[in-house]
Amino acid sequence: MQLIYEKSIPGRRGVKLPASDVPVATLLPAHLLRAEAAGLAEISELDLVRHFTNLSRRNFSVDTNFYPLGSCTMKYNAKVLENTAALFAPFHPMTALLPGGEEFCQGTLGMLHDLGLMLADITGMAEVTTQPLAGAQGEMTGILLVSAYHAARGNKAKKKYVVVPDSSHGTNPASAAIAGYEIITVPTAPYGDMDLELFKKAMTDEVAAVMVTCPNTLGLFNPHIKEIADIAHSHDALMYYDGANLNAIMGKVKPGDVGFDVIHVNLHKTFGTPHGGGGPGSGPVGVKKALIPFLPQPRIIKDSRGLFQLESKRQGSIGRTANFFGNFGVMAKAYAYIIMLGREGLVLASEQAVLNANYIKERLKPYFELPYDMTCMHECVFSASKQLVHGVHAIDIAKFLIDRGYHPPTVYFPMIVKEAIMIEPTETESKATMDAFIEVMIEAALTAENDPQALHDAPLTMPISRLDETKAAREQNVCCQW
Amino acid sequence: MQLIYEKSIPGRRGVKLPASDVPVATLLPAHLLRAEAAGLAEISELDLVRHFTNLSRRNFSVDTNFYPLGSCTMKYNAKVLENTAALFAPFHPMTALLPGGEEFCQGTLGMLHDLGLMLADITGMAEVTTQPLAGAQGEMTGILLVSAYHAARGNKAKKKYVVVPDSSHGTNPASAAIAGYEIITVPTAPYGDMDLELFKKAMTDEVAAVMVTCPNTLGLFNPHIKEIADIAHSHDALMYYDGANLNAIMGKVKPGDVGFDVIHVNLHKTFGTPHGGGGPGSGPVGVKKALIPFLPQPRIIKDSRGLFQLESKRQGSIGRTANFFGNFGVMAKAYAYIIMLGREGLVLASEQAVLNANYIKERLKPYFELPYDMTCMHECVFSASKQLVHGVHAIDIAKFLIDRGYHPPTVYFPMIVKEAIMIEPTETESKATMDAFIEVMIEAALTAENDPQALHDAPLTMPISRLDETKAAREQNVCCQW
Amino acid sequence: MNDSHYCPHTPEEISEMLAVIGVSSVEELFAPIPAELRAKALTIPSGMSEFETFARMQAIAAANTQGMTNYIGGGFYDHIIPSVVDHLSGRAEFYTAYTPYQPECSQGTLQALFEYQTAICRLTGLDVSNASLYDGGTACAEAAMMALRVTGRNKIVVDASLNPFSRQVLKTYLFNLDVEVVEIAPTDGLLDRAGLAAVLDETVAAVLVQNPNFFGSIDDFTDLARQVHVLGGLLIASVYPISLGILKSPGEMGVDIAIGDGQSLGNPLCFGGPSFGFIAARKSLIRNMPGRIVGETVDKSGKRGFVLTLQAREQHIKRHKATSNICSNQGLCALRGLIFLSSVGKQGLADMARLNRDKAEYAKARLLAIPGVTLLQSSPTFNEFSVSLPKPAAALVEGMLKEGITAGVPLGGFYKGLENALVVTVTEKRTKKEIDHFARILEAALCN
Amino acid sequence: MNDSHYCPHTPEEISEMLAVIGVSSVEELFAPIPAELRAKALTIPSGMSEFETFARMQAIAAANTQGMTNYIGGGFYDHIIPSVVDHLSGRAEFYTAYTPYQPECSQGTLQALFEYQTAICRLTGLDVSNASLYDGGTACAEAAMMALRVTGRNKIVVDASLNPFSRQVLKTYLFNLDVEVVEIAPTDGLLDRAGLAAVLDETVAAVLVQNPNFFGSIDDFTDLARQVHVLGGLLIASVYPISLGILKSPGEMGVDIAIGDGQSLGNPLCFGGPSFGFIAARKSLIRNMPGRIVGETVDKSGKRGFVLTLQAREQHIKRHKATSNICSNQGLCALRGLIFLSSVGKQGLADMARLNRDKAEYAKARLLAIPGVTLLQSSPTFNEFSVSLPKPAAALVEGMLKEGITAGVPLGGFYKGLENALVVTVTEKRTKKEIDHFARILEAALCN
Ligand SMILES: Cc1ncc(COP(=O)(O)O)c(C=O)c1O
Ligand SMILES: Cc1ncc(COP(=O)(O)O)c(C=O)c1O
Repeated sequence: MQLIYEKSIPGRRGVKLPASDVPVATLLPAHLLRAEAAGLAEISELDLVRHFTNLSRRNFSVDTNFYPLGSCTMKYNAKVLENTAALFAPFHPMTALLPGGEEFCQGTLGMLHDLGLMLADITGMAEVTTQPLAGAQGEMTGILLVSAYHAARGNKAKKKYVVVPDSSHGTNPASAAIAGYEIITVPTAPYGDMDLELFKKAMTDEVAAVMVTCPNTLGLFNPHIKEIADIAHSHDALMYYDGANLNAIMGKVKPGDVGFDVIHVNLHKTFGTPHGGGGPGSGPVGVKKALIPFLPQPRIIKDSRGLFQLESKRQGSIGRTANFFGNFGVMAKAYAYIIMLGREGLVLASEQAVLNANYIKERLKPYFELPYDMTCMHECVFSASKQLVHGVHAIDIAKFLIDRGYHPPTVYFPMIVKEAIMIEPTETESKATMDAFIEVMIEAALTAENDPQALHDAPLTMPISRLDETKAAREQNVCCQW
Repeated sequence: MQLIYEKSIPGRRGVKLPASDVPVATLLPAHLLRAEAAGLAEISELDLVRHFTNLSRRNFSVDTNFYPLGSCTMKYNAKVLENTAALFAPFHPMTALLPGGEEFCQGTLGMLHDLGLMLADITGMAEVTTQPLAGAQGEMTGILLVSAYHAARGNKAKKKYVVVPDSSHGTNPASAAIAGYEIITVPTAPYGDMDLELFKKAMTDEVAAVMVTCPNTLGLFNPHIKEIADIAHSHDALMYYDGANLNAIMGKVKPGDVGFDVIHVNLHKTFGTPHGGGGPGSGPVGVKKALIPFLPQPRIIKDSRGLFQLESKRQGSIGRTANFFGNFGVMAKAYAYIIMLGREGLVLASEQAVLNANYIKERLKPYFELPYDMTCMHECVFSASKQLVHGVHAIDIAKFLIDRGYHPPTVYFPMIVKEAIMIEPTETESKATMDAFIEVMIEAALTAENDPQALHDAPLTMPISRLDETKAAREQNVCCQW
Repeated sequence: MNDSHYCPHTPEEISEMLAVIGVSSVEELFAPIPAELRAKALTIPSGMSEFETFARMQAIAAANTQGMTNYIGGGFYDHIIPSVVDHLSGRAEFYTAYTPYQPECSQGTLQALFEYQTAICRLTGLDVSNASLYDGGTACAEAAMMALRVTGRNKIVVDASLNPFSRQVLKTYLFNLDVEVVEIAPTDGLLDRAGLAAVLDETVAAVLVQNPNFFGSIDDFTDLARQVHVLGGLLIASVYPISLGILKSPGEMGVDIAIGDGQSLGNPLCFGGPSFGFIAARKSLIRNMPGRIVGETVDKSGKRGFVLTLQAREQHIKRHKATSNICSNQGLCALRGLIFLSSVGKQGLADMARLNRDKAEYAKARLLAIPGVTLLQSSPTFNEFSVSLPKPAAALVEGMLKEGITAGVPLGGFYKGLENALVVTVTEKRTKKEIDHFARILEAALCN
Repeated sequence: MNDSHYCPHTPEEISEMLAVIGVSSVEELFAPIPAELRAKALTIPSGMSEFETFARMQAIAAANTQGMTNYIGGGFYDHIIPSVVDHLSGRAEFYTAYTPYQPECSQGTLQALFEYQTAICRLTGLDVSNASLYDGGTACAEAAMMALRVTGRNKIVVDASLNPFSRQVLKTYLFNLDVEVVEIAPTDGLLDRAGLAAVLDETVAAVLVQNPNFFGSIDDFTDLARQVHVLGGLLIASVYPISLGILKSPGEMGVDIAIGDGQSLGNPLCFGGPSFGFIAARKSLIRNMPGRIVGETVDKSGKRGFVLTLQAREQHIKRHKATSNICSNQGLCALRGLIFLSSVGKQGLADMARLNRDKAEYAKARLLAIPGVTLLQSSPTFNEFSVSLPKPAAALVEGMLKEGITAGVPLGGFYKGLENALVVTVTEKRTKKEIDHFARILEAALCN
């Protein structure tokens, strides 16, 4: 398909602007002006609409295809939620920051405050900040809170390390690094979790925090998690919970009860807000009591009269992670999601997410290697090693699925599983959908034996076949030059 | 694709209803109850969303494809217009009909009143009723007004006929028939319009009305139109203007000035409201002064205080053509369209619609027979007779276009042109789009000579190939039986 | 600067095109229009930007009183609309397409309409449905004209407890065809069976009834169907689709043609439209059905597909001999109806119907507790019921409008002798709190 | 009855699935969670229908004061949003997709992001752009960290006339990396070049400036770029995209990294988000860019296609050595930005920028006509300008809130000594009528 710039015609106009009702201002001095107008598209509204409508049709998406992308929780995003954000479109965030401005923003401030309370309930934390803009930023915020906590207790210099399992998501070590820590990586044991003995060895008083996902990226719940927390605490290290997999355990276990001190949740995963082709997300962070003083500001508090106020000038706060109050529109959808499902609905969601993952796991086990063969939580991780014998890689199976109208599972993650195929169906998929997917997966396994080339050639039904990624990285054409 | 009923699972639920806050009423007597619940779909919301989203992707549409469907004026429907109807969603029409209710509906009543005034200006009529629900109903309404007019003057018995040219749209004679008239059809002359001499012969004092489209369905403006009107009037017959082709002449000529007494306009053609895959439309009817007393009720009038009132109890009115005020939501979009384009914008729209049609006509003339070779208005009509020599029909060219991503022009209409191909680009298409279309049309013409079979086999790129229409008509499976 | 809306051409392109056509100006293209016929300038104002346009439309909407609590129906009902309805009917491929004349590139619309026809058949208990008519009133007219064709007779008998607006539309459609329309005045808010029997004979093409009727009364027309059929006529019933979640279906009663307005199925009130009319009938009547009909068939390779079928009935083929003049119908509204019915679903529609009746029965009890308020009908009701008040209903309703309540539709305007009567509608949207408030306000209004 | 939201299984299906798994209850699947860790019940309330949910959300929105007339900016601006933006970004295939890891079935998102990167490059006059960052503040932090990596230095100099919130975010990101952040206090509402010269040396990784700055002053940093480059540092400029319709671009000034907040490009105010941050840089810096980057390539048959490229920079490959921790970004908001820019278009953005300045200059003149109101800066301004008032700005602004006007952002909270100063924003949305009213109210407020 042509680029929108290739469809442009010099002088063509898109949307019409309102006519001016004020005098034309005297020109700015030439040295402050750009030499020529920026080379934006020049296209009619119809051509623009056709361009983007047809572009959209070149995507797979939850609304058009089963999308069992492991670790991403691609659940159905209820349409009613999509309608909620628009209700808040007109509200300028700066209004709340003006002297006496809170009074004019009680609805929005109250919603953020109450969302924090509900997330604190679900995660077992004392207070939640809704400012972080995505999971990774939540992680960084959380680790900065940890460092502020240690600093306040005079241990800044002493605390040098953050411990992560080798199965952790890349953002965990990356976030800890930005927060100024060195990383200690602990291998995974045959039982599918951070090796307890190696973990004990790794732990010293120089460890500031232990970051884990539970269930982890293998979809497994760590039975030793409490012990791990105790060990960490015995070294004055704090426990960080990566909440990206919270969809497995809502109402079943509260990370706070298990001994976690800091947690982020991905509203765009567990709480039904769409992923937008790469965002926006939202990554609220919850903490235990001892960390409250360090939370980002402004903090939203409910005063004695029940009015919501901003507390901005607190000592000890790590500062700000976003210019305003975080991705409010995303949080409005998540807030609506939580009150709509309610306490029973959230538990049911986790139960059926786990049921679906185990169902797929059991049905595919005969055809694909299951490196960690045990009850999983919301997702299961296979390996294409059986297929590799025939020269077929996980990526080939992924492309075959595309031809059949399925978005592939996550492949090659977690890195500890060779040729990993990570399947997360989520609770919103029907049995019929999963059964059809399972049949196609089985067909892929058989094709790997009988006709590997067919898998190497896939996909054939898309507007393009497999792309030359090396050429892209080499030539670095990241901006249209013509 | 499976039918939604084939995806249903007994007991599955879709949307959740609010819980009841009142006692359960005592059961109705059994003989008033249905034996079993109606066999509607039982499907989850995600499966429902996927079903209809994927169904939508099996359509060509203006937003995805060039759609030069002659006589249908498939212009771009501005997105801002789509947002206007929702503003009026909560207003119950019955409110205005309650005693003193008008006072609570001044916005909506005023909009209908003002839309009538603007349409009266554009068409040169004295008053407009916005009640008719589509063009065809507008025609019927118009002819009923004609009959009421004749009846009021004691000529009910005498006036038996409605005269239409053989190029007229099928709804014209069909509407006149419902209105109780017999039809006299006048052939088209070589110069592309109703044969003047034959028309004169056909005219008697028993003719109640002459229904014409101008420009007609050949896209030609009848130079004798004034003379025709004079002749009709000399026989005390009224002139009916089928406004479906109004997009050619806005601000250029007002039917009222030409001698037309009654007119309908298709808001869903000329005034930028979408066609919805077959509706809803809106067909307001304008009349000259003498016909005002017969207009449908309630009539919306502006009283001395500038308040909008409903006049319901008028003698002589033909009654009602819709339960309430017509397709209000469609009219809101058309109203917005008119005020947005304004006087200059409407004229420009007609000018460029005519420019585009003539451009395509000139460029395709060398390749397709142009039965009436003269300056056209908003559309041009070719014949596939040159291609017929090679056994290629208009329908084959249509299917070839589908494979190239173009919705075909109207084919086999008007009936007076053998193998008709009726092209109406509209003003919203860019030259680039038309040029690409023209190239494909030329390719079709060449393929007709070189490889007719290729055209017979088309389309090959759609989810289905050509369908067996006889089987459909024979078996009459119009409802899913399983 | 070309500041036109949606007319994309640049001056350069326009000259190129003019050159190809061989004229020197766009104006030349209008030469075929005789000079003396050319229009004086339009008097409507100059245009504006889309932002100003939308602001203007918002101002118009704001000029209506907002937030009325509705206890009125009369053919249009204030029901919930699942969010999916707007999202899915808002897919551009649906709403910017035309009637599916080219089936290969219109399977989306065609399959949806086939599914719609199926939903209507299953809801009404009849065999065949078309792809929509304009609205409930015109559906009455089309059904009547259908009966006239089928029977070759020219008398229509109408129960006057059929919606008065629909009766007006019916008469407007028929007034020029020499057809006799006989109205039967209701008794006790129900069809007067004796009165009907008196006029029923073998000259009657069809009897038109409504269930629940304009008073809200529920009836069973099984007996009537038998009588009419004996005399070779057809029974036509107008029905309220939500009520069919629980009420006996036209098919079960032996009705020949069922019709109604589809607004309550996912279409907003929107000051009266667009909604859609539905029509379903016994299989034997299919060739006399008006409008579009989608049929199932197969493609060259035997794959299932859908097409517009039996087009020989229609105006674009049969012209003045067509079964109807309808061309554009209400396709998108019918699609909304299908999405609504599929979202609510089989059990859900029954639940929703029960919820409507429960709310209405609660309101009925609250109103009847008010001194001087009595029930107009003795028959059971669905979500509408009629009460007679100790004083004229018109003034009362007018007064309550100022309280932000549309208290009901006064019957006096439609039936003489019923000046004190009011038909009250209560949908699932009304909360107990609202209903209690309504009763209090009404009682207060009656006391002074 | 299974009244769960969006959990589709029927009891029958659940038992079938349990049988396949070989457990007798769903509860068994949670056995891996030690009993003693199991949660007590959640305390959040029970659920409700979507209709009740939406009503609740409407009530929350209604609890904010409606219809404020905005003269505030500070990073978020009240601009028009063409209708196409919502309609097209509202296509389900865009908003319900994930990051385009599988290019063959994600070309829609990938091509759109490539077009977005192109628009950002052309707007800023730089060579490369990524596919979005979180917001304007985090973009400052990412740009600073990028400069630290590129130069291997550890000092950042920041003009204090850069948005105070962005400066806070910058400090929060950097406070644990041993990096020195030096702030230069502005003079006359502009960067203090002398003050800057005093600290500028070859230990400085980057200088961060903003144009127009927080006071609304327009500057030309061409000279600064030269100075910084001589010392081997980088110049980072935060810019307001709408202003780039007319203002000299970062590229023309010699800026190395341009950043900013994209909210003004088609994203609603929405109480602060979601918007997006953009970052563009000279080609040589591409391997140090944070976040996703889309690149052009070809498929097996030589057909053009787009992929996520240079992923070796990213956390999912490089883990703690990544150029940034960002994973989910603000893709859909960036898409809105692209649609906005493509709809307004090349000439349109220039017109829009001029319109903003014209309105602001008109407002400036009206305000300066008020006795005691003077201009804070001598430099030209775009659509924001700073005035000093005869009395404290805070109390005045608070008072005007009650008039439904956000009169501007008091500078006292951010810069000591400026307690009487106010920065006023005027976008193209403000009408002459509104501005005149604003001036009258302000004058009145100052008089009492
Ligand atoms: C396990 C895990 N942790 C963290 C993240 C990062 O979250 P985000 O993409 O919202 O930054 C993800 C998202 O992919 C994840 O799957
Ligand atoms: C020339 C002409 N007249 C009348 C009509 C009927 O209008 P509608 O479809 O709105 O009933 C049409 C629509 O196709 C038409 O093209």
